[in-house]
Amino acid sequence: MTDTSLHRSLPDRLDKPLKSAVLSWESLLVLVALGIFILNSFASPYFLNAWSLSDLTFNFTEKALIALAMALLIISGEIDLSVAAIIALASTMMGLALQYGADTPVLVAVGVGVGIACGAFNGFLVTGLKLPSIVVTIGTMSLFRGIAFIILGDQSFKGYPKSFSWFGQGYVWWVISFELVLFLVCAVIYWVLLHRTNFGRRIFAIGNNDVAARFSGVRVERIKFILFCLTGLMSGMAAVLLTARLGSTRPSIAEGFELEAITMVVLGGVSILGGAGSILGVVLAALIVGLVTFGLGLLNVPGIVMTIFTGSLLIVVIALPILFRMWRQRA
Amino acid sequence: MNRLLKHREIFLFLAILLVLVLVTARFPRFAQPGNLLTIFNDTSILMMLALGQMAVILTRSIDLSMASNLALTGMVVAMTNAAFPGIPIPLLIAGCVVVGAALGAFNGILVWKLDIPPIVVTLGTLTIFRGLVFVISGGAWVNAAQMSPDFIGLQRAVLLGLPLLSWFAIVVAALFWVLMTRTPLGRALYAVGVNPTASVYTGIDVGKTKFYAFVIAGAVAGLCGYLWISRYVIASVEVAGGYELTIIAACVIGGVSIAGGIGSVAGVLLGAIFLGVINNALPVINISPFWQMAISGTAILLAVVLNARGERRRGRVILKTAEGV
Amino acid sequence: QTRIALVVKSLGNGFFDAANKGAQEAAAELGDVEVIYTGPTAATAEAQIEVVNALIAQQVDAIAISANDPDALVPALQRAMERGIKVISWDSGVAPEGRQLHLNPSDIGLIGETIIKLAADYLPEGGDVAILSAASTATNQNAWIEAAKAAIPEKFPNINLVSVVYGDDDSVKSTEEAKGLIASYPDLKAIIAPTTVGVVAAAQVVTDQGLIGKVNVTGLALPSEFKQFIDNGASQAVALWNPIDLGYAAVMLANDLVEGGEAAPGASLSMGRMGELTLDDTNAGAMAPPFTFDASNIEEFSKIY
Amino acid sequence: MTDPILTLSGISKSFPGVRALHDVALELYAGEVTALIGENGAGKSTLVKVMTGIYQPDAGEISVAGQVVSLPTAHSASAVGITAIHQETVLFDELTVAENIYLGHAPRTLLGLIDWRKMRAEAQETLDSMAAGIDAGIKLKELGIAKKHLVAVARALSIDAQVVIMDEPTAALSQKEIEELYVLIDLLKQDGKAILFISHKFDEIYRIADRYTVFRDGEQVGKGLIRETSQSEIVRLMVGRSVEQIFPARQAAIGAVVLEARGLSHPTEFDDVSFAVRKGEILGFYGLVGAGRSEVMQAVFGLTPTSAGTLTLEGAAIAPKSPADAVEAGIVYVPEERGKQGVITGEPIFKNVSLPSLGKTSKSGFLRMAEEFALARTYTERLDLRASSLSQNVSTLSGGNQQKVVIAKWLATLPKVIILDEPTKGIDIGSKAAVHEFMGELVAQGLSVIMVSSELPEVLGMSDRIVVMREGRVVDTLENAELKPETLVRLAAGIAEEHAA
Ligand SMILES: Nc1ncnc2c1ncn2[C@@H]1O[C@H](COP(=O)(O)OP(=O)(O)OP(=O)(O)O)[C@@H](O)[C@H]1O
Ligand SMILES: Nc1ncnc2c1ncn2[C@@H]1O[C@H](COP(=O)(O)OP(=O)(O)OP(=O)(O)O)[C@@H](O)[C@H]1O
Ligand SMILES: [Mg+2]
Ligand SMILES: [Mg+2]
Repeated sequence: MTDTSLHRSLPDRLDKPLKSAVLSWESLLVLVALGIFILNSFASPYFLNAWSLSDLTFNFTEKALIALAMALLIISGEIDLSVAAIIALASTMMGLALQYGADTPVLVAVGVGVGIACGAFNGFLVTGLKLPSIVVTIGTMSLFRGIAFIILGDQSFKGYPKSFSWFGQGYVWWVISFELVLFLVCAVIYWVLLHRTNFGRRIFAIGNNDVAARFSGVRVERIKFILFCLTGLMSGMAAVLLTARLGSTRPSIAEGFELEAITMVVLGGVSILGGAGSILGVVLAALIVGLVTFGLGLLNVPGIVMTIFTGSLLIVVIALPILFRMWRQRA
Repeated sequence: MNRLLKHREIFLFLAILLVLVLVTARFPRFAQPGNLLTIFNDTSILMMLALGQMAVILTRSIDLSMASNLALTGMVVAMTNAAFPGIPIPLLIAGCVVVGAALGAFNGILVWKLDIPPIVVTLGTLTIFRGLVFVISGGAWVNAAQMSPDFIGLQRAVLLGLPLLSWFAIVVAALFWVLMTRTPLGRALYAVGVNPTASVYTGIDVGKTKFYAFVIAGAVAGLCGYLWISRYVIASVEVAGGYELTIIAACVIGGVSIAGGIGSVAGVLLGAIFLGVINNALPVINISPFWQMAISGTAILLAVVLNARGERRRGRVILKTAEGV
Repeated sequence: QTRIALVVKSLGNGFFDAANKGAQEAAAELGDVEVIYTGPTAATAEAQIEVVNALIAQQVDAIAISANDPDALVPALQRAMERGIKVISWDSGVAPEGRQLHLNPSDIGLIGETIIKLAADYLPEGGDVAILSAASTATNQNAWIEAAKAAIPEKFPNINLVSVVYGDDDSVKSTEEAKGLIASYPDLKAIIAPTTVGVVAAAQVVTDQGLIGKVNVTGLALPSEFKQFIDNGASQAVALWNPIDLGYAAVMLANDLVEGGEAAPGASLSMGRMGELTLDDTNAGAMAPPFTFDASNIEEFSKIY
Repeated sequence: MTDPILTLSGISKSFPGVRALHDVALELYAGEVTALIGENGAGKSTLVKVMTGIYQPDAGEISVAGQVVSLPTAHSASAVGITAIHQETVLFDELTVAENIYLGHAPRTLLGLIDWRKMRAEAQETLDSMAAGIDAGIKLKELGIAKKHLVAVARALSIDAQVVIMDEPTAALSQKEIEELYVLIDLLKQDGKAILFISHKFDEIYRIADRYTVFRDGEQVGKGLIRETSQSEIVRLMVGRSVEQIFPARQAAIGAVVLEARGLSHPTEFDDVSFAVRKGEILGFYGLVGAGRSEVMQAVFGLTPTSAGTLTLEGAAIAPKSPADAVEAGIVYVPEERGKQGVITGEPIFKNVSLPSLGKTSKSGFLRMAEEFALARTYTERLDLRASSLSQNVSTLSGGNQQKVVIAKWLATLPKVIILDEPTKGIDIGSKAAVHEFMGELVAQGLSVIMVSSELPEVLGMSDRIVVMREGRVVDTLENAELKPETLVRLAAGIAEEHAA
């Protein structure tokens, strides 16, 4: 719109980075998170306690790990609804490996490996056969969990070694659990990957316009394939954590995780249409979801009522900026 | 062969026949007319829901909240019936349709007026509606003993050899067929999905058409709310949990394109019946029901692959000599 | 004040609501006790763990849980015990390392025998029967089914158990499984459903398919939910213990532990008006024998629970 | 003289950052064809959309037969008797031809339901009256672009309208179909309809129009009767100055062959295409729209797989399987559809420019923003990009400036061969000259340029040699010396020598 203003030498940017940071989605989320935190500490005397806060993190770390990779996938314009089913299959395979006497390192390798394999299968169907990811992953969601059911039927695997349980129950230092540390480390890695590397830049380009990205020499298929594998990898890691935390595997494990992970991603400001979003937003959203569910849990509000809050939060947080814009246009 | 693939309804029909034949080979009682009618009756609710979902998917949208809508409407009607057994059932059914349509309209308004992507809206209402079931019921179940005999009996009444539930499905399917092929609204649903820009040029209000699609899906979900509750005679928070994906699966298997604009009533009905036949066949032929999920997953994947084959544009042909190919 | 959490498999289940009545009764009787009635909405172990975590954070004095999975809850409950919370399981148990004691509603062998007897009593010539259970992982159902299988050869030689299927305590799944049984076994004489959800689904299927008199449904059922099927003849008789008593006893036991009672093999703990619970070598004990409902008494009990 | 059927007055319309129409007036008369003339971006199509209820004007009024009307939707426009054939074919691939024609105003049965049989019959009748040779029962996606356009025409005719608007209806039609359209327009005139005809082709304007209105930069700058006005006068009105299009004189030393294609074939789109481009040369590709030139270029760029043929770059055989391969080898492609294929509109200028060069600006895979800005600045300045900053979103740039972003993006990769597909399509006359000048600079630096263009003056003015394509095949390759435009047209259209003479 400023075509008319002539600049022989173009400046890098006009607005101050600081100003745009203050007005960003992430700062809105920070406010929401702080608000809920304060509300929680008033609502329940048990909230402000190191162990409580530590327990709180178990409510979201596994889903949030998936949400990190899912964010990249959604930014690239695809989606993976099969993540929870991947957890089920990976966990089942770990259980199977356990029956054959696998020790902890092998168990972890199996879980993560199955995750990557499932992700690669999704990735192949989507990029190789050029199928829409939403239907493909609805299909593989039944397939993966279905295989878990075939293997396990009405049985369950249990008896995981103590050293394995540490992944889901252990503490690195004081109240800082391994799950939390792993999540924070992954969050940093994903932040760098998305916001500071060529790979991340290309993900945004693909999500904005995959045709133009391809025309610009971006290997769209390869990148999308990698993203599906990454999502599988994170699901495999979540499977390790969850299995270690539960100490047992049933085929119905992690049911409904996919929608919760996607909720975190969308709440974190990632555009479901692709092309926009940030890791910081996703991390904050995960924290918000964790705070809300734990806070309400302390008040013994049933889980189902909490979902009203998260569902409304999702719609309201998305709708507010739109309403605000409409209102400003009218004024 | 190409012709055949194009007419995917026929293809699907043959696939269903094949399953029937295979199962009957091992278990002759399966293909008896009585059992087939039972399968049809068992699939009725899925058929109706899938038709409602088709209306939405045609417009390049998706409704993830249908199962929650069903649960909420079902709980409302069950509690109403428990509290006021005197209210005539047809009135209750009409009420269900209205409540369901209103919930659908809520989705529709957000999509139409605020332009929020349908998947986000319905992901939100998916949890909100189900949470509301808990809130209005306080978590308590409404069980058979609390429902009036008419409430439970209506769909089981037999007319011309078929339970009323099957008739509901037949009537709804007929209405959808008329809607989709013979009314401007139905055609607008297709047009919006095929080419939204061109729709605007044709005088179709894209947002409003999507709104109507959500209202239709909601109304169907509402109707099915009553049918589901009276069929399984229990209303609880968990009713039809996770069923939204089965509904979408029936559409996909039935040849509805997730990219909008493509799909037919017959295809969706067959898609639902396909799932119904599989579900019924497994326990009968003594395959562990644990196989069921993997089989329907595979069926969905096969269906998408075949669909994509059929839909893939026959590239426009420049070379004159290649035109015959 | 003592705070005891009564954690159930899922909220909204009539059986557990009844148990809560008993729990409140116990709280009133004990005086300075608050009962927190809670649980997930979906009967999954993950959701139950979140509930347990929230209870740990609230530093309740005791948790009495009916578990969705005997193993998955162990780590969370162990953590609760580490923080000084007394943990007992009731109804559906937790593996011994995850709780201090387990309260069986009734004696496992007795229940297993009773559910077969309920079917056999109405099958003088014997015949095919099938079991429709809850989730395949449900500890209590599995134990009863084992006991039932063990009892058949000696005590009911002409009863032929053809299949065990699982309805997951989900009414739709249970309905489908019941239909599958009827379709697969044309000579089926009885469906035994040792779960309150499954038994209603099976009875409804029998009613819908006009098989009343041909297929007898029996098992464990809440009188209030099941009365109509005794009335219409789909079922001759069902059994159950009193969930009110069960909730009451669970709270009493938890309170006993809080007040210093020791859970050890052979120990006896107080269940208030229900008497004493004697623990076996896995620290488990049974409350009372199951009670049979038939046309003669269902009317009366359906008004209570 | 009769009163106009339709009068527009004081119409203004702005888009964010663009004033598309400013206080324009227009009258249309029954039984007459009014030509609307103006450069690309003058606001012609915008006016059409205002008249058909697709856009709402910011100011001004529209009256039909003396009555002021408001047109909130496309429906209301057809209700008052205004119908249009839009510039883009806005039709429905998955629906049948008949339904494409009648969607929104289908004949109904007594019950109010759509009467398919009647609709099909009437559609067929309309199509036959146009001698379109199209079966109304087939799906639209089975038709080629020209036939689709005829369906659009049929749709406009199916609405019983007083005013028929045609926005560049002949752009995608072959000569034969154009002649049939002229006949049709004559019939409409005799029926007493008012026609608004938008075209860039002066020969056809002089052939069928009675009046003209000229737009420049969204304003009406002149009108009158065609028979009283000379062509050069209209051009002067249009551009605001007299124009002899001047193409930059170049003296690039043409060197050895850089890229050679031999026998490139594709199952359905092109067959046995061979050409070679040399260092410092501009190789023009001419043909009618749909001749398959874009397809060939996209095959060279690795987007479309070929079934046969070889590519040789500087003596080495290459077989790019994706654009990434082509870019690596040194071949880049400026696509025809700028908005869809060229720029990523949601992202800022610098990200667009650096995208293919990330390997160079980054350090072991990590972004270095300063390098990116430097790279973007270097190349956008060379192209004289008009923008406020490098972080400005590309979507807010004008078409010409977007094109510059695309070219800058490719120059930054230091390519050997640059393929420009319709480089000046939809670009105003000033930017056009800049692009032409720049192409001269490119070859002067030793690049090889392939330029696909449907504009005769451009092809003749810029190319060293010209490849003419028709229906997916190369018809001829000509040295551009003393070439007559007629020769190219004849080759492209497949008209035999004798007829043309
Ligand atoms: N939807 C829109 N949003 C923003 N700007 C627009 C939009 N439509 C048109 N414009 C701008 O309005 C101006 C007029 O465009 P219009 O399409 O009316 O030109 P035209 O005269 O039809 O050109 P052509 O001969 O190329 O078809 C152009 O600058 C164009 O970029
Ligand atoms: N059947 C069709 N349906 C839709 N669009 C079409 C069809 N045929 C051609 N087009 C469009 O018309 C334009 C020109 O067609 P195409 O690119 O095949 O011809 P070309 O000779 O390669 O290109 P150019 O226009 O550069 O001469 C393109 O934008 C193309 O997408
Ligand atoms: Mg135009
Ligand atoms: Mg082209």
